[in-house]
Amino acid sequence: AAPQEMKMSWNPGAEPKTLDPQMSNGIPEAIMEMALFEGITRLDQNNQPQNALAEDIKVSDDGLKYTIKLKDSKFSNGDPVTANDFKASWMHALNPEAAAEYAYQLFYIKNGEAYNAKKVKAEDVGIKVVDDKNLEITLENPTPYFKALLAFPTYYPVDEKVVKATKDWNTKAETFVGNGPYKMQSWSHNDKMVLVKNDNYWDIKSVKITELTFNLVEDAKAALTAFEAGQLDGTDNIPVSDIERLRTAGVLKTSPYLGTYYYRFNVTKKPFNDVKVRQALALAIDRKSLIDNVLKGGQTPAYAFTPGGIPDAQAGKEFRTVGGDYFKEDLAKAKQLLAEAGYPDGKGFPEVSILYNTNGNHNVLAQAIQDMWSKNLGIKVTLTGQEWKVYQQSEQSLQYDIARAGWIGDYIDPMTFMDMMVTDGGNNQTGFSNAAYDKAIDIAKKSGDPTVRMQSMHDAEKILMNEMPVMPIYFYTNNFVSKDNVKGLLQSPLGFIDFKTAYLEKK
Amino acid sequence: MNQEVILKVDNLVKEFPIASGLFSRENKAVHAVNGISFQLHKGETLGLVGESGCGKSTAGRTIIRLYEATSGKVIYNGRNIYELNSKEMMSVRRDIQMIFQDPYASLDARMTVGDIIGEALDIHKLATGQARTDRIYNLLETVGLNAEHANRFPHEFSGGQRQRIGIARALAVNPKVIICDEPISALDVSIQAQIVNMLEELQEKMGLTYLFIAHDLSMVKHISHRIAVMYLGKIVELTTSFDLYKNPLHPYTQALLSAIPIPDPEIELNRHRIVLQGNVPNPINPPSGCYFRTRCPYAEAHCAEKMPELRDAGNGHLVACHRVK
Amino acid sequence: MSLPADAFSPLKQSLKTDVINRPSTTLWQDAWRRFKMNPLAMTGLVILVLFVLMAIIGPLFSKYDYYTNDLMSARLNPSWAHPFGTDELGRDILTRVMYGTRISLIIGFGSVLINLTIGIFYGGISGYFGGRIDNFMQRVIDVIYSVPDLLYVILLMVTLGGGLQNIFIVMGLVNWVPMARTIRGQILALREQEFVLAARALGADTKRLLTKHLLPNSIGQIIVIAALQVPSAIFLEAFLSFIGLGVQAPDVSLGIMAAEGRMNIPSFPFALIFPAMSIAILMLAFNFVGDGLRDAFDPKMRK
Amino acid sequence: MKHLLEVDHLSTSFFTYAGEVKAVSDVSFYVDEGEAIGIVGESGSGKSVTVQSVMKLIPNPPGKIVNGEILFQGKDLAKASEKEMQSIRGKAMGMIFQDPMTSLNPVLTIGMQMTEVLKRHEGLSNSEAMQRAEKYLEMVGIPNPTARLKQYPHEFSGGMRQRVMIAMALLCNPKLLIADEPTTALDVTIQAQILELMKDLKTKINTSIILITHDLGVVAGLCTRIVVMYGGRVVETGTVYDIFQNPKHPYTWGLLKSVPRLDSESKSKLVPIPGTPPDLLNPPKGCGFAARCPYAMNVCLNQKPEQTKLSELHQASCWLLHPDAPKVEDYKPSKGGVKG
Amino acid sequence: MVRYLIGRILSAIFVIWLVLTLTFSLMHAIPGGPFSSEKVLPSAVMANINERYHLNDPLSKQYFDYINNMAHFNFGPTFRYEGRTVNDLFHDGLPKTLAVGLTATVMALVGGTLLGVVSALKQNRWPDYLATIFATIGVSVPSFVIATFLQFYVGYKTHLFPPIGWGEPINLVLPALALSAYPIAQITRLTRSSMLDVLNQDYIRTARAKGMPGYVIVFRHALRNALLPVITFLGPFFAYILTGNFVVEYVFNIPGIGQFFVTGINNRDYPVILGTTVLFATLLVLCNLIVDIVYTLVDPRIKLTSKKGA
Ligand SMILES: Nc1ncnc2c1ncn2[C@@H]1O[C@H](COP(=O)(O)OP(=O)(O)OP(=O)(O)O)[C@@H](O)[C@H]1O
Ligand SMILES: Nc1ncnc2c1ncn2[C@@H]1O[C@H](COP(=O)(O)OP(=O)(O)OP(=O)(O)O)[C@@H](O)[C@H]1O
Ligand SMILES: [Mg+2]
Ligand SMILES: [Mg+2]
Repeated sequence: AAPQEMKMSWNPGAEPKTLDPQMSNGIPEAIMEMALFEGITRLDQNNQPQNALAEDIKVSDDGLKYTIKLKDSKFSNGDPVTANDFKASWMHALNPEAAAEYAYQLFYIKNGEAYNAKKVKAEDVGIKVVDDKNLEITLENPTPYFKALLAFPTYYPVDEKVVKATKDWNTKAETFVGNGPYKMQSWSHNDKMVLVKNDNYWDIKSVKITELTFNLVEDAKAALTAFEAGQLDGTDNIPVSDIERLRTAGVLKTSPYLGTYYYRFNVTKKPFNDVKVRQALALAIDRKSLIDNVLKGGQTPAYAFTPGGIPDAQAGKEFRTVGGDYFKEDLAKAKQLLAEAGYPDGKGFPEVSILYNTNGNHNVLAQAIQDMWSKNLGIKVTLTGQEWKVYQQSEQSLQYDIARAGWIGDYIDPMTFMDMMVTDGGNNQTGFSNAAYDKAIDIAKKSGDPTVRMQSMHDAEKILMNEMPVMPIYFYTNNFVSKDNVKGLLQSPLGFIDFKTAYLEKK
Repeated sequence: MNQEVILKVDNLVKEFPIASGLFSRENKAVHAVNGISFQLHKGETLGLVGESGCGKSTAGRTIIRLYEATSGKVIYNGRNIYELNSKEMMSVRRDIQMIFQDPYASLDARMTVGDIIGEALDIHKLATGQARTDRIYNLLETVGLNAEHANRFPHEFSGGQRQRIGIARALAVNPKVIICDEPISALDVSIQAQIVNMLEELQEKMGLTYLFIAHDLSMVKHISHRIAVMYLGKIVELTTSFDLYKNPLHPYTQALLSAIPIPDPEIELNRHRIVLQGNVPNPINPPSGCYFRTRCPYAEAHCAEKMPELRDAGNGHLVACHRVK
Repeated sequence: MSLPADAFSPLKQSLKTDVINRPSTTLWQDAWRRFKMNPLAMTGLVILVLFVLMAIIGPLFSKYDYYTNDLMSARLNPSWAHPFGTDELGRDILTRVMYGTRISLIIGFGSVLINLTIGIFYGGISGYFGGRIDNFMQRVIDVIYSVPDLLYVILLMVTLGGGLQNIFIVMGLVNWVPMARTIRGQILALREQEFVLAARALGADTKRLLTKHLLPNSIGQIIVIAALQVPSAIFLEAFLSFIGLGVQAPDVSLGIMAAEGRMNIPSFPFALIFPAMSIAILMLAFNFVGDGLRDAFDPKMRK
Repeated sequence: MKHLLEVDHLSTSFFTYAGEVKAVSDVSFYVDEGEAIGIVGESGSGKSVTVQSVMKLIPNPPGKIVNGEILFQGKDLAKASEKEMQSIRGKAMGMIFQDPMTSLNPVLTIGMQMTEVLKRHEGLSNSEAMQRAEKYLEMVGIPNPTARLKQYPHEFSGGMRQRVMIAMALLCNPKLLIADEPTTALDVTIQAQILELMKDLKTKINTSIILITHDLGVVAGLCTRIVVMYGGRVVETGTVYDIFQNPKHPYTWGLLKSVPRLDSESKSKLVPIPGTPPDLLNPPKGCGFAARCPYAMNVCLNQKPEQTKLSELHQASCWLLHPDAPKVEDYKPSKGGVKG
Repeated sequence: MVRYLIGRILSAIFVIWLVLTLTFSLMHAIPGGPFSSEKVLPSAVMANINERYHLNDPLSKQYFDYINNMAHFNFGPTFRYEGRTVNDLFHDGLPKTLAVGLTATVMALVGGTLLGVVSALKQNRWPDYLATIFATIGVSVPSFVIATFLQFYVGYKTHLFPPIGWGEPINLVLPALALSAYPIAQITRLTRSSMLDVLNQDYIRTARAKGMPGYVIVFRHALRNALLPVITFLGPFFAYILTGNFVVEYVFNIPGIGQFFVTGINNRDYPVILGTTVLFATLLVLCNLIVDIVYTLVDPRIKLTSKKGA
């Protein structure tokens, strides 16, 4: 037997859609890919990008050009990782024929979007292979968080040789090739995936686990039961109903999560075309009580749109704390606003409905909020549950009054939240349109100056919270359980877990 | 006996197609009734005997058009009943009624006896209200039951009583002809006589004409004026009951007569039986030529070739056999 | 042995043997009598009646309603105030179970009503007309039979969306097949029965045959099937709830409570146990009653 | 002489929800070796229950032999255990039933159903059993028995199935063959075949037979003695000549007068027995037939008539036979024609 | 026989075609598309996806393309799992589903029959009541409740069986138990009532009159006849095992195909929806055919002919 066997099992979620880093976009996928691949950078425990495959990254002054020098490193099959592998991978993601959903993660690169939309040719995309070890990337706009993006699955390299030689190389353990801390040993679809230490990994000395098993469990309940039965070392997919119990038992672990749970108002429809109504409703719920009594997941009440955990321009400051809360719950004020809007004590308030999707337990929160509005404002709202995809369609076509929504950041920058609500933005879905807001976002996007960027985004958030097309409810937390001896996991606020340095503590 | 013909059956054929599957092309049929002809005289009882499955019930049911005939005619009142429309048929239905074999299945278990009998009155709009009630009571008494039975349900009655209810139902429309489809087969011997006697009395009183279907030759002989013997959908012999017993011409009739046990030990001991071998052939593909030849003790080669016609063998004694000259 | 003097004089009056001594009973009474003899069936019936009562008037006696939250008293264990405890929103589980029973029963009866209508219509036509029409209609049923109906339930539910009336519709659409089959079989068999022939010989028309003879005589079987389909509808709704397609909040059915309660097993089992037990008892009752009815209406058992 | 079977005061009841159905009360009769007796009576008179009691085949519950002895070869079967009965049934006693269509197991071959008897009771090997079964099938007139043994009941016609049943009942050469209306379900021509067969067998193998029927004609040809049952009781018993030519019970009279005779020349009216049989749930206090009897007397209503011994073999239970009773002569045996 | 089989296969193809068409139309009537997600994709990305999966073809073309592929046993790509095909999913999942299904089938058939026989033989005595109650519980508790209970109270609490997982025979126990609860109950009830029925038949009396001992009567004479109605139930039974698998596979995380239909619909994964429906329908048709053949083996009276009794 190997001298130091260290086996760990984890449930990151259901069977991944794919482990082709360019083609995937989910969090469970990202967790698995982080173990199997390595990007130019890798996030450290402070979520700061550190050079990984990069020997060195140079950024031009205007923030548009990135010159990257690569380390010598190998894929798990022994092939060297070259600049060309990077380019080929990224171009694959952008290739319209590949139809990658997450192609937009690469739209920061010059002409990425245009190429994907078949407006320009492949050569026009701002990726240049200087030689095997050097890569030059030109961006569309200055993007201060681009280094962090480089740590993203979409930016991982895949072995071009393998891709060319083996169709569907990424669906079977036998043909799967990565360059991460672990390599795939077996993959029983919908069941489990066994990873072992990758001997070809450049930083193999940091890797301690010899065998990492990802159990692919769809049902969070089942996964938790398995964990509690000792079948798993951990799972990060906790049913809401168990959170309190686990917390009481001291098993639950919590980490920040870059996500906001909020309600959308359909501002194109009466009564929500009246900002006072929107404000009144937002002021009339008790977020703390919801969290303490209903959700019990240690979430933070949200009085702004962007969650905490994102650095502001000034070092050591957080965007959230700089921005502060934009409103306060205030029943009297809510009532007053409602009266001003023409519905004193809720009289004459039209019958409206909260739309939510029926998977998950959004209905519980909706029922609680329904009850609060009824008690506090005297307005009756009904509930409409819809199947996930139907719900999405209703939202996107504005066929709702109030709709639940949640947003998880794609990267650690306020922009991932703030640009959502621009006029006609795909994820706006409220009908909200505000010129000042649009302008502020535009400034932030174009500017390379962190201070300007951040200020504009603060401005935008202020407008947003004033206009209240969306009513923030809480900021997510990431809950997970793991055995006590599980150490060294890196939790990202984006929901990712990095197993590279994980280990089991000997007792 | 009155020789007025009240009902004439002319070459009646009834086949039941065998349901074929989605992809099969064959068209088989059960030849249940194979061209029978006879006449019913007013006021007489014509017995129809034959073994199980020979098509007696089918014949009876086709005659009152419960089944549509495959071919042939039934002439009543000078008209072929198969050509009547449903309205004209209604008046025929008042004149020709039927009594059934199974005293359990022939009465609707969900209806009271009164309603069962009254249904005939309702359908033909013969009586309503008090008149209807009176008529029902009257009919019940006619068949030897009493008025208080009207509110009871069939399952509370014994077989014989039920059969009487069935008779009352048939009588309700004042029919002229009644087709009795084995009305006594399901009953006990001691009860059979009750029903037979009643049928005879009713015939006398009301001048009814019966087509009396049975497989029990002794009872048929007792009640019928004339008897038709059926074999595999065909009439093989038809004559007066006395003549049939005295002088059976068809080998099948002879066998049938000799098969019937007689409740007398002396006779039974000395009796010589003609025991037929085998069973009635399958009516889906009856044998060629004479249908009876497969069991006939006298069968000869030519019997397989030609089907014998029903001919008069003298004195109106009709028989279908090549041997009878 | 001494005998009275007139022992051997003939009876004055012949005795009537045709009088019926036993009291008159309709088939319903007869069935009911047999039903009563069946302890399981009677238990089922009693439970059923209790459940129906509880569903109808139970909520009136409760000082809680099924939707108002009381977040301060969420997830309480059973106590005098809340015999079944409270759920995660502080609502009284007993009240919700009663209300959920109501909805579940409505779903059960409602969808049976629908499939009864379709079934009678379809089975009636198929059985009555027979022949080619019947052949074709049976083929259609064969096809429907070879499709796992759950698949269609889900597809239809997603297409139509949740909600009570859609559940009715979908279950009616799916469950009518056994009903139609039974009715067809009954009518096919009854059609050749002599009492029907007798009615036809009397000139009864189709309408009369169907309404006076064929359907009334099938009613026993129809009731039996219906009694067994009510629970299967309730069951199906529970399954739909499990995959998130059942009735929608704030409406509550036993199925949805069980499906949501499932998530609570380790931390708060009451949220599963009470609704699940209610379903089970209700089903048990329905099945007992259904079986009892089947026996009670079984002509073989008749005497 | 010892009787082969002697049934003494047998009473069998069914305990149903409605109460005790006294299907058979106080029935006594006997069968001697090599003798054929007939039991006649209308439906529900307890014929089947009587012989099923003898075989101990009464479904229990609800049925139960409440009283009496059933002495078979000197052994009281009423007290025999189920195990003992199993070794008697099919071996010393064979039974055939009314409906040949349902009496054979539809999913087992005829061979299987026949040989299992032999294997069980005589411990024969399969091939020996098959040989014996073949022989018996041949004996009951089934051609090509080797092939037939491999067939299933549905491939046989009704008459042939009844032959199979007979062969099966005779396989172990039983002392007693009980035939419960073996021809009722059959057509006349087939009935004649079976009756001829039984007659034939009776002379060939010396088996005692109990033949149950409601058709008096059937027993006339086959049996030496007749037991007439009514309402669960034996009302008259005697030789065939006693019963047909000198019957003493009004019920026997009625039975004889209510059936037309094929051989009667005159068309005399039938004399039905009015009314319906007694309800065995609440049997009448007196004579069960009193209510339907044209000669009923006061005593008949209140007291059960005792058995009167008219001759060594002829007995009847009727108050009319009481010395004080009026003399009634009702039935005159009609001599029919000679033909037939 | 051959003729009969050909007839059955032809009608099966017809049935499957009908099922396919019906599913196809229903499926496209559902709101929401396969690639809609909470985060709205840029229109260019969406257009690329639609093109790649031919989702912008006219429906009629998609339909005929699909039929054409089906005819070549190609169920198409799954939209959900990039790079894999529906055939892959079936290839991986079907054996597992069948393993659970077959185990449950055996448990249900053996258990149900035995319980039914015992309960019929001991009619209205305590074994009967026990079996009846057991059977009724099986049809009274929703399968997801049973599965959850088994997983939690039997698997987790007692540590006797692993709550989830796949690969070891022991992993089959709880899922098969959960899956068979309902059919066991049904079969018990069916066997009981048909056994009672059969025990009253004339041929049982004949067997008794032949002196056959009780066990011979029960097992040789009664059981085979009593199983006939059970065999007729096998059609719906297999349908249940197939579709009922969803709950069990979901709860016990079994990598079978049972869950694909539901997840297929949730994801609007059209090829998966069609593929599973067609597969299930085919399996069901096949099972029904087998049932009919088995029927003829058990009941010699039934002959396989192209016409089927009503
Ligand atoms: N509705 C039907 N469909 C198909 N075949 C039928 C139908 N009715 C009767 N037959 C067939 O027609 C033949 C004659 O049947 P029918 O009932 O007329 O005979 P029967 O002489 O009345 O016999 P039984 O004495 O048994 O009443 C039989 O072979 C029977 O199977
Ligand atoms: N299992 C039973 N339960 C209740 N009563 C029964 C049962 N079996 C028979 N009986 C009753 O016992 C009485 C005698 O029945 P039995 O079968 O002996 O009559 P039978 O003379 O053989 O009549 P048949 O000629 O109809 O065969 C009938 O009144 C019947 O109702
Ligand atoms: Mg007939
Ligand atoms: Mg009998």
